[in-house]
Order: sequence, then C-alpha cells, then structure tokens
Amino acid sequence: MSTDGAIAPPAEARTLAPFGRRRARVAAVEEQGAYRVLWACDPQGPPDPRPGQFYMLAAAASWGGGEGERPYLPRAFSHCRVVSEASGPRLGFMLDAVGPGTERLTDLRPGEDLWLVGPLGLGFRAPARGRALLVGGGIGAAPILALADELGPTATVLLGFRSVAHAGVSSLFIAEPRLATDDGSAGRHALVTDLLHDELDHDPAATVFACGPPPMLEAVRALCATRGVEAQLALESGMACGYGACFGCVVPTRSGFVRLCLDGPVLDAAELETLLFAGAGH
Amino acid sequence: MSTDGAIAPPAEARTLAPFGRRRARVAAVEEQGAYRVLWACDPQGPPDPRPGQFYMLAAAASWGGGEGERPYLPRAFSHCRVVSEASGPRLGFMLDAVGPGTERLTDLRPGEDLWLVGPLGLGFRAPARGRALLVGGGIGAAPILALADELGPTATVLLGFRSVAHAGVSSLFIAEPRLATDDGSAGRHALVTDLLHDELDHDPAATVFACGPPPMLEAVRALCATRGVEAQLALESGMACGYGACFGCVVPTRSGFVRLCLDGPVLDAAELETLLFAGAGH
Amino acid sequence: MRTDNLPPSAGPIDLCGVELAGPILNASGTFDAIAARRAFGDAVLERFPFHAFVSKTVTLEPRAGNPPPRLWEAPAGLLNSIGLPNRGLEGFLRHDLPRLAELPAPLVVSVMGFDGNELERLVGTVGARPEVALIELNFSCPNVETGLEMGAEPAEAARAVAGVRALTDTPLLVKLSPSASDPPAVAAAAADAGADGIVLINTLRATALDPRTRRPWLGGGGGGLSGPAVRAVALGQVAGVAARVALPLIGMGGVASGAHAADLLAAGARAVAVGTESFRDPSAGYRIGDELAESLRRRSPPRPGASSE
Amino acid sequence: MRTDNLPPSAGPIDLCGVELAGPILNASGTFDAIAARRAFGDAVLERFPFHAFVSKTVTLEPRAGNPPPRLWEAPAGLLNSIGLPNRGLEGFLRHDLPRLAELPAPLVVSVMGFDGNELERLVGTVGARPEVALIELNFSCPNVETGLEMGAEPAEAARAVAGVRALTDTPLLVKLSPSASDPPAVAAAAADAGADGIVLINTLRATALDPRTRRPWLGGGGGGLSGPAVRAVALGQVAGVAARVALPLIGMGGVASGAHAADLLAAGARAVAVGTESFRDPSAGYRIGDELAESLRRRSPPRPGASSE
Ligand SMILES: Cc1cc2nc3c(=O)[nH]c(=O)nc-3n(C[C@H](O)[C@H](O)[C@H](O)COP(=O)(O)OP(=O)(O)OC[C@H]3O[C@@H](n4cnc5c(N)ncnc54)[C@H](O)[C@@H]3O)c2cc1C
Ligand SMILES: Cc1cc2nc3c(=O)[nH]c(=O)nc-3n(C[C@H](O)[C@H](O)[C@H](O)COP(=O)(O)OP(=O)(O)OC[C@H]3O[C@@H](n4cnc5c(N)ncnc54)[C@H](O)[C@@H]3O)c2cc1C
Ligand SMILES: Cc1cc2nc3c(=O)[nH]c(=O)nc-3n(C[C@H](O)[C@H](O)[C@H](O)COP(=O)(O)O)c2cc1C
Ligand SMILES: Cc1cc2nc3c(=O)[nH]c(=O)nc-3n(C[C@H](O)[C@H](O)[C@H](O)COP(=O)(O)O)c2cc1C
Ligand code: FES
Ligand code: FES
Repeated sequence: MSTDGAIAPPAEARTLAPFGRRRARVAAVEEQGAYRVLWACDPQGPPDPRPGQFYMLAAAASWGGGEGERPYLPRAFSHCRVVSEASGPRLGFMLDAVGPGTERLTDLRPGEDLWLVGPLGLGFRAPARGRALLVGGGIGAAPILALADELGPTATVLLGFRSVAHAGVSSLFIAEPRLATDDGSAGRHALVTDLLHDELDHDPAATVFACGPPPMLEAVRALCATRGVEAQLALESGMACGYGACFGCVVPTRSGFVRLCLDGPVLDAAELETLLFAGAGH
Repeated sequence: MSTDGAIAPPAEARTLAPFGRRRARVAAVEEQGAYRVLWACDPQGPPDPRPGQFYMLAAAASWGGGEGERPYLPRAFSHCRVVSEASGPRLGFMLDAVGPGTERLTDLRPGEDLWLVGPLGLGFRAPARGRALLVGGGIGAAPILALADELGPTATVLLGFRSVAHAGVSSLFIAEPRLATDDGSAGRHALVTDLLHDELDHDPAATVFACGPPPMLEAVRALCATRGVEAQLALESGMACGYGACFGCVVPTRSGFVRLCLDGPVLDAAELETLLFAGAGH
Repeated sequence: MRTDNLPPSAGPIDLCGVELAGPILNASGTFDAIAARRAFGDAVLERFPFHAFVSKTVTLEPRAGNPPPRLWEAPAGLLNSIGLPNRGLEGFLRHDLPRLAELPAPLVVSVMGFDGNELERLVGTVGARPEVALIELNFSCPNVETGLEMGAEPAEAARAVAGVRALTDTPLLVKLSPSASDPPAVAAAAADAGADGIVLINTLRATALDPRTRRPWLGGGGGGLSGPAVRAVALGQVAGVAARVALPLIGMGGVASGAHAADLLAAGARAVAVGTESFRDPSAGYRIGDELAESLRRRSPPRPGASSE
Repeated sequence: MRTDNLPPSAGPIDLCGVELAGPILNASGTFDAIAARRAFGDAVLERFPFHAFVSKTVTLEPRAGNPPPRLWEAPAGLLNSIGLPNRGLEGFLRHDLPRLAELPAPLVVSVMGFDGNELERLVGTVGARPEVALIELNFSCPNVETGLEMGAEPAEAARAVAGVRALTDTPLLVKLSPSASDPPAVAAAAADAGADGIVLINTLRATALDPRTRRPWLGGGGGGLSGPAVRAVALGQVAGVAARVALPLIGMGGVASGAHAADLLAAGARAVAVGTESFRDPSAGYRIGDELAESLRRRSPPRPGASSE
C-alpha cells in the first residue's frame, strides 16, 4: 500500500501550485459543439503547468443551490491550453456539462470570477523514446490538446467522440488529428482504439499518452500491454480537495491504493491491473 | 392565543394565491438609488393583489452557495406596483440588498427566472373614514407605493429615508410625497414620524397606513394610540413558508402569537402592545 | 374513493392496514391544511399534495409555542424552535379535527405526552375517533418523570408504547428521535412493545447564535435542523432501522424530489414524508409524488408489448 | 518560537497546558501536511494554516482504507467513507513523525484502538515521543469487544480513558461521536476518567445511494457527513458539552469563516478546528484565523488612546 506517492517517479512531472485558492477572472467562454472552453486569467499562477496536471475550480459566486443543492466542493479540470500574455498565463478549460458543478461553470460570463487552485497532480512525462501517440476520448481530449501543444507536429493525435457534435474541439488542435466517431458522423466510423491499433501496427516503438472514459483507457491499457508499448494514462476519480488532504480519490494500482490527485492523474499503464474498478471515472 | 387568524377581520383584505410555486420571468431590474426595483411577469398570477400582501421569491437557478452557504428558503417581498399588460400582470418588487437572498435577487438579469408564490397574507383595508395618511420608512416604501397607486392623489404620502441615496424610490410615486431624511440630504431633516405628527395636528380624523422598521412603526403606533387615530401597520418577520405552514413568523399581539404571513403582515395597531418585541423585523 | 385530486402514484400502498393511494405524506408540523385553504382556497383540495395527511403534533394542554425568533436559515437547511403551538386536545377535537376530516386523504394525528398519563389520555381519546386512520406518537421529547428522551432510549420508548398499546385499535406509529446512540435499538424496542410502524427522522438537535451578539438566536434557545442538510443522515437511519425491524417505515428528512423519495424507499421505507421542501413549494408533495411515480414506472419491467425506453 | 508563519491570532491560548500561538487547528484527517508540501512546496511552511497540527488517525496495524468511491457530495456538505488508511503505528513513527516534527506548530497525534489493548500500545508508544504535544483519542468507533461505540456510551468512554490515563503524562484529548443520545454525559464520563480535553464533533453517520442503481454509493457502505450542513449541530453539541464539563473543548463542524469560529468560542470552545473547508481552500485555516483575530480585535474594548472602529 502506498499513501504518499511511493510510485511517483524520481523526477516528478509536477509544476508546484501557489498555496491556497486564488481568484481568476473569466476572460471568455467559447462554444465548441457539445463542449465549452472556459478561458481564465491566472496572473498569480505559474506559466508552465504540465500537460495532464489539473486545477480545482469553483465559481466565486453562487457555488451551490443547483440540482440537489449542489455544487459545494470545487471541481477538477485539466487545462487544455495555456496562452501566455503580458498580464500572465491565460488558462483554457474544456467543459462537459454533466451535472450541477460543470453546469454552473459553463454559465459563467466574462468578467465573473473563479476560485482556482493548481496546477495539481502529476502530468505527462516527455516520451522516453520513439514517437508520441496521443489518444483522447470525448472530453479526455482536454489534456491531450495541452500535450499536443507542447510536443508539436512530431506527435500523432488520435481522437474519438460520440458524434460530430462532440468532435468540434478537434479544430483546436494545430496539427490535424485523426478522428473516429461512434456513429460515423465525423472521421472514421470506429473506436479511437481501432485507430491506435493501426498506428501501433506501423510503429510498435511509439509511446502512448491517453485520456478518456474508463472503458477506452482499459482498451488502451490492454492493447499496449499485449504490444509491450509504454503508455501513460490520465485517469479521473471523484475528488474533494485535489492536493492529497482527504484520501478520497484513491484508485487501485499494483502497489495499492494511490491518491489520484497526488500520484496521478497520469499513471503508468504498467502500474494498473484494470481501469474498470468500482467508482472508476468518479 | 390564536393560531388560525381569529383576529382576521370578517372581510379579509386577501387576494387568493394560486396553489404551488410558479415560474416568473424577470422583465427588468431598475436601479433606484440604494435600492433596486425588480420587474417580474406573472401571467398565471392574479391581476389584483392587495397592497400590503406579499410574495415569496427565489431565483430559479443557483439559489444557494452565497455567504454562509445561503440562501435556501424563499424570501418575502411586498409588491410595490402592479402593471397590467396583455400578457398578464407585471409585478414590481423593491429590493434592499441586506444579505445572500436579496443579493442574489438583485443580481438577476432580464430573461432569468424566479420561483414565486403569492399573493400571500392580508393587505391594507380601504380607509373606513377620513383621509388616508400613508407612511413609509426606508424599504417600507414598497407596499406604500402599491397603496398610493390604488388610493390615488386623495391620499397623502410621507416617506422617511436614511439619506438622499435611499430616497430615490420616492420618484416612483405619482403624487409627490413629503420627504424626511435622517441626515437632511433630501426633504426635511427629520424623522418621518415628525411629518406624521404635523399631519395629524391638521387632520386628526385621518387613517394611517404605515410600513417601515420596527422603531418607526412603534413610534407610529404610540403616536396614533395617544391621538386615538386608527392605524394599519405592515410588519416584517423572518419567514420560511409564507402561507401558515411553519408557525415560524409569529409576532406577539393582544390576542397572543399570530402568524404574520397568514393574519398579517398588515395588522391593526390596536392589536399590538409594542413593535419592539424580540426578533422584530426578522 | 376519488384519487384524481391526489398526487400521481405507481399504485396504492398498505400502511399498517390502512390503504393509501400512494406513498407521499407530509411531515408533521410542516403543512397546515387549514391555513393553506385560507391562503390558496379550495385549490388545495383539488390538487392535494399528500396521499395521507399528518396533523401538527397535538398535546394535552394548549401551547402558545416559543417566543420569536423561531427560525434560522442553515446551509441547505432550516433550524426551527417552534415549540409545538397547538390548541390542546380539546381544541383540536373541536376546531381542527372536523376541518381535517374534510381533506381528501386519510388522517394521521400526531400526539405528544410529557408523561405516561398524558399519553394515555391523548391516545385513548384520539384513538376513539373514526376520522383518525393512524396515530403518530412524537417521542422527540424528554419524559418529564425520567428526564430521558422517549425516542432516544430503548427502555423509555418501550415503556411509553406499552402504556398505550391496549387503549386503541388504531395503528400506532412511533416517531423516533434522530439524536440517539442506536436508533435501530429504539425502533426494535418500540416494535416489541406493540408499535405498528416507525417514523423517522425528526429534526437534529442544533443551535444558532445571533451574528451580532453571539447569544442564542432562537427564542427557544436550541432548535431542530431539517431540510437537505439532513438528507444523508435520514437515509442512513432509515437503512439502519429497516435492517433491524420488519415494521413499515415512514422515511423523511430533506426530501425535495422524486429521486430522494426513491432513495428512502430503496433504503427500506414503505412511505415517504415531505417536510421543509413544502416551505419552498406549497405543492412540493404533489410534484414529488409525480416524479416518484414516473421514475418507478421507468424502472419497472416493461409490460408485455410495451416498449422500454 | 517563530509565529509569523502561522495564522494571525488575538493572542496565544493554553490548551491542556500546551501553549498555542492561536486557537486554529486542523480537524484530524482533513489536512495531510506531508502531501501538501508535495503539491505546494515549502510555501506551506511559510504560511502554515494552523496553530497546532493534528495528524490523521493512526491505528496499531497498517490500513489500506475503504474501496472507492469514498466521497459523495451532499447539500452544503461531504459524505466520506475513507476508512482510516494509515501506515500503522510503526510506519507512522518511522515515516510520518519525523516529517510532522518539522512543522512550525505543536503536534497532536490522533490514535484509534479497536480494543483496550491496542489503545494502550498506541498511547504508551506515542505518549513517550517528545515530538508529540497532545494525544487525541478518536472514539468514533465500536469497541470490538463490546460492540458499543466508545464515543457514544458514557461507560465505554470512561473505561477506555481509564485504561490509558496512567500510561503517559501527555495530555489526552477525547474526540466524541456526535451520534450519541447524550454527548454531555459521554464527555463528563471521559472527564471523570481523566481526559484533559474534549474534541467535537466528528462526522454524522449518513448514507448515499447511487442514483442509477439505488445501491450504496460509497465503497465502505455508510459514511460520515461533514461541512456546513453539520455546523448548527456542532454548535449545539459544543454548547451542550460546555455547559456540563469544565475541560477545554476543541470545537469543529462546518467552520468556514472567522464568524463560525467565533460562534464556537462563544459557545464554550477553547480552540476551533477547520476540516472540510480546507478542501475548498488549502489555506482556509489561515484565512479563518485572520478573520477571527480581526473580529475579536473589533469586539475587545479599545485600549486607552486607541480608536475603536
Ligand atoms: C484530474 C481530473 C481532470 C478532469 N478534467 C476535466 C476536463 O478537462 N473537462 C471536464 O469536463 N471534466 C473534467 N473532469 C471531470 C470533472 O471533474 C467532473 O465532470 C465534474 O467534477 C462533475 O461535476 P458535476 O457537479 O458537474 O457533476 P456531478 O453531479 O458531480 O456528476 C459527475 C459524476 O459523479 C457522480 N455523482 C453524482 N452525484 C454525485 C454526488 N452527489 N457526489 C459525488 N458524485 C456524484 C456521478 O457518477 C456523475 O456521473 C476531470 C476530473 C479529474 C479528476
Ligand atoms: C411580509 C414581508 C414583506 C417584505 N417586503 C420587502 C420588500 O418589499 N423589500 C425588501 O427589500 N425586503 C422586504 N422584506 C424583507 C426581506 O424579506 C428580507 O430582507 C430578506 O428576507 C433578507 O434575506 P437575505 O438573505 O437578503 O438577508 P438575511 O441574511 O436573511 O438577513 C436578514 C436579517 O435576518 C437575520 N439573519 C441573519 N442570518 C440569518 C439566518 N441564517 N437565518 C435567519 N435570519 C438571519 C438578520 O437579522 C438579518 O438582518 C419583507 C419581509 C416580509 C416578512
Ligand atoms: C417548522 C417545523 C415544525 C415541525 N413540527 C413538528 C411537529 O409538530 N411534530 C413532529 O413530529 N415533527 C415536527 N417537525 C419535524 C418534521 O416532521 C420532520 O421530521 C423533519 O422536518 C425532517 O423532515 P424534512 O427535512 O423534510 O423537513 C417539524 C419540522 C419543522 C421544520
Ligand atoms: C475526508 C475526511 C476524513 C476524516 N478523517 C478523520 C480521521 O482520520 N480522524 C478523525 O478523528 N476525524 C476524521 N474526520 C472528521 C473531521 O476530523 C471532523 O471531525 C469533521 O469533518 C467535522 O469537521 P468539518 O465539518 O469542519 O469537516 C474526517 C473528515 C473528513 C471529511
Ligand atoms: S482529492 Fe483529496 S486526496 Fe485526492
Ligand atoms: S412563514 Fe411559515 S407560518 Fe408564517
């Protein structure tokens, strides 16, 4: 059992967060098909959060009183892009409105404030060797976009979505990604793991970086395991604090439960037996 | 003791409310100095709420998560004006932002929705005899405006405010009201009860209708008692339900505790020993 | 009996031998049907929000209740110190009962006695009235003789129930205090003593201070917490009691939607009561009954030929 | 000792003979200072949010904790079923204690034993360590021998305290269970048995169901409710215990502002702990200490010559 990040690599892919929550002004909210991109100005935050790290966000006003008298706790979001401006970094967050917290955040208007803590957790580590294969499913495209921005055109990006409505965010990628949709309304009528399958056939030496729903991540893990391909997976789990305080976000690994907010959200696929554990995804 | 409105007059000054809460669209929010006037379209509501009756209001979205993780319960507000439109009545509410509930309501934008129940309680009863003297203190001007609209220019309106910043709402009255401010920044440098004093000197046969903070109402009650003048006072108390369900809003009267939301908020001054009871005003 | 003026339901239920058109009740003291008719007129009777109506708690003697302020708004909840104002048994029978008998739903009368003797007179008298379908014993009060809270101590609860069980054939529901070390033990003791059903939860003991003076805000000193804030506590206590006693349970505490009602039923409740939510929406019970019936319909296996979306 | 890296305060306080620079502590299990240093670096030590640091509860044997999901968001609150994951006494002494000793505030170690024997070994060993200023006995667990909850039954609490009192000179704080019929009686029993201080409240027993399956959401089955939802309950229990026992109290439950802390002090607490609010704001303790000191300054009579706004 590990409760202090025993499995965290010596050189952690972590940019430290300022201590405490801080206000961040909403600069813009963009519709991207079924998703939205929320832009926040974070002058007090570091300019270089690692792709795959995340921030805890809450609306500064009226954070509560939604469905089920929620939200109460802040919510975790990976930054999908960082734009450096004279006034400091501007952070992009890709939002999928699935409940009271994400709904409140998508309702924010420019000029309104967020409470923000981060960047938190461990991000993706630069590929040790070979080509980088970036795989994103649905809203999991968020940290993949941040990583693609960092790696540039040398990396190959594979994205899967339910339908063309959700695929809108693919237009944010600088180098055209390969697309798959469940209903064939955009790109290939396939699963993104089918695309990955083909890519690995051509280039077995690649390193895989993936984020998406548990079933997709499990398929990626299994595929990479059989191919002996190194993979870094960005997971999700329900979080209260985001900085290791509550022990609520644990996921089972070969070395026991680890706090995903502290020793993840990016984990080595080799550390995981399965992504389909109870509570996976929340 | 009375818990079912034994003191309510045979002919109640009550317009019945539709059963259940209903949505009302915010049509406009006007700045009026330190106060705001919120206009809501209430097509399903009655066109003729009695002046002095009130509505329970809550924002349809994000009603909560403010200071102290409130509000949770709806808030009581007297309508200050009713404008009848083809689409139905448009209700005006005068708001003084004193806490999380009123703050959330003043933040509402046109097009957003309210939850609304009402009209509730007993309003002012038409003057039995003589001239009507309407006395409003601070935000207590709200039901006084509604009553002035009904009685027209025959009624005399006396208003008292902290300062000119709060006196802005006096411009809403059709017939110019007499003004007093605590700091003399508008109208007479006096208390509104000083104005009432003078009026009663000239016309001892008048009937008084008053709404305002407890100290003001107590001064009005005492003055009218010594002069033998009939007075109807609109009180405030902390409410949860507004329709007699919780027994939480009681005020002490000569016939025991009465539920202000059911047997008030307008009470005969003669029924009251004092307005300065514990919890008065909330 | 006409039911189109009651909330929609997935079908009638049996509550201690009394058939109700559905599982939605009001929580005692949170809906005054007589007052509601003054505020809303007979519309209340045409779209009555509950499948059975529970009276405010009746005591032997009249009570004026606690001095104001009686309310404090808590995070996602309400703190109240009402103090059981009521006309007393006599006044209730004369003034309230005839009016409550006009309601379109079976009547449950809640009573509280401060000692065994008071409880006997209340149960004996109320139990003899044909208008009364069920009696709810509000045990959230200290026994003035022992000082122990009837609804919190198994022995106290058992003694109180045993003392009145023989006085009436009307089914007896026991409303527990949630501030007990072991609610299932209290429920079991009440069951063994002859209770027909268990009602929970009552409000949680709590306090608020005046932000200006830091002295108790409520005129009655302490108060009771209700609303969404207590929802998860209620669900836990209902599940705990259901695991221990076989009697029908009426679950309540923070119910504001059909989903919350479905949770309580899944946890083992036979019926569900709506309390504080009625303050936010006078016809909340109707809406909740409708939402619950809808969700139950969706869950139940599709009838042959019917499609199951 | 340096205090400019701790929250502002209106002055030092005495907690069972230990001087603290101020009254703000963390609630056990809601702030992992070692993890916080990994996330925020040594900035945590430069603006440490608490005047004393309380460890997560340590058990004799290592525990992995409960299976996920461990969290459920409640209205204005949080339901958790963490299951006391910790390295066990050995691992704590070897791995955690040296790191916690580096913190700029006195150290309180929370321990839980599942029987008298375990408790003896925990208190004996931890009490012998000079780095440890105070020991907190987490009694919110059933005694495996009697099945009764130590913090809910006066006799259990007394026996547990008496069993370890003689083993150490380190002050013993007893953390009660809020799910007790009579918390003041439990506190009084602990006091008579030799406790030096009382800590309350722990989380309220509660449950949540999966909205899709209506089966328990939490991997551990039931859970504990914390946050603003329990604030008024905590204030009530602190006031009740303060009226009964003279020992210093550490009050907690939903504290999110200086005003909430001031309420608990006014209700009789000597110190205040911040729990769930630290999840919303890692440096909440610092802000709350600041707000509290500010409000106390405003309330205290102006010093001669000083102006009083
Ligand atoms: C590291 C990390 C990075 C993330 N990045 C992104 C991102 O970039 N973009 C994005 O859109 N999302 C992201 N998420 C997911 C996001 O945090 C969640 O979608 C969000 O917290 C949901 O909150 P909500 O209130 O909108 O929905 P909720 O109502 O909280 O529902 C979310 C899920 O939680 C469960 N749930 C339902 N009710 C409750 C309850 N009362 N308590 C606890 N769980 C409940 C259900 O399974 C539900 O599907 C990320 C999550 C993590 C951990
Ligand atoms: C019949 C009636 C008509 C009214 N008409 C109007 C009107 O036309 N315009 C208008 O602006 N107002 C009107 N009011 C007053 C209005 O309802 C209150 O100002 C409002 O409810 C305050 O809510 P809040 O959340 O903004 O402030 P709160 O924070 O609720 O503060 C309001 C007062 O309540 C007390 N308080 C503080 N905290 C709490 C708590 N947690 N629980 C309970 N009480 C607390 C304090 O004394 C405070 O001054 C009317 C009230 C009644 C009863
Ligand atoms: C204002 C108020 C008055 C109440 N009066 C009574 C009462 O007279 N008798 C009783 O048994 N319970 C009474 N209760 C408790 C409720 O019946 C119910 O048990 C509790 O409020 C929890 O349900 P809720 O969260 O849905 O309100 C009262 C509750 C409130 C809020
Ligand atoms: C995630 C979590 C973990 C906790 N772990 C412990 C613990 O290990 N030992 C303990 O005595 N209390 C524990 N508690 C209870 C808190 O110490 C505190 O008593 C309770 O949360 C009430 O305070 P709050 O409302 O400010 O959070 C825990 C609470 C939470 C939310
Ligand atoms: S979210 Fe709290 S420990 Fe990970
Ligand atoms: S506000 Fe509920 S009875 Fe008046």
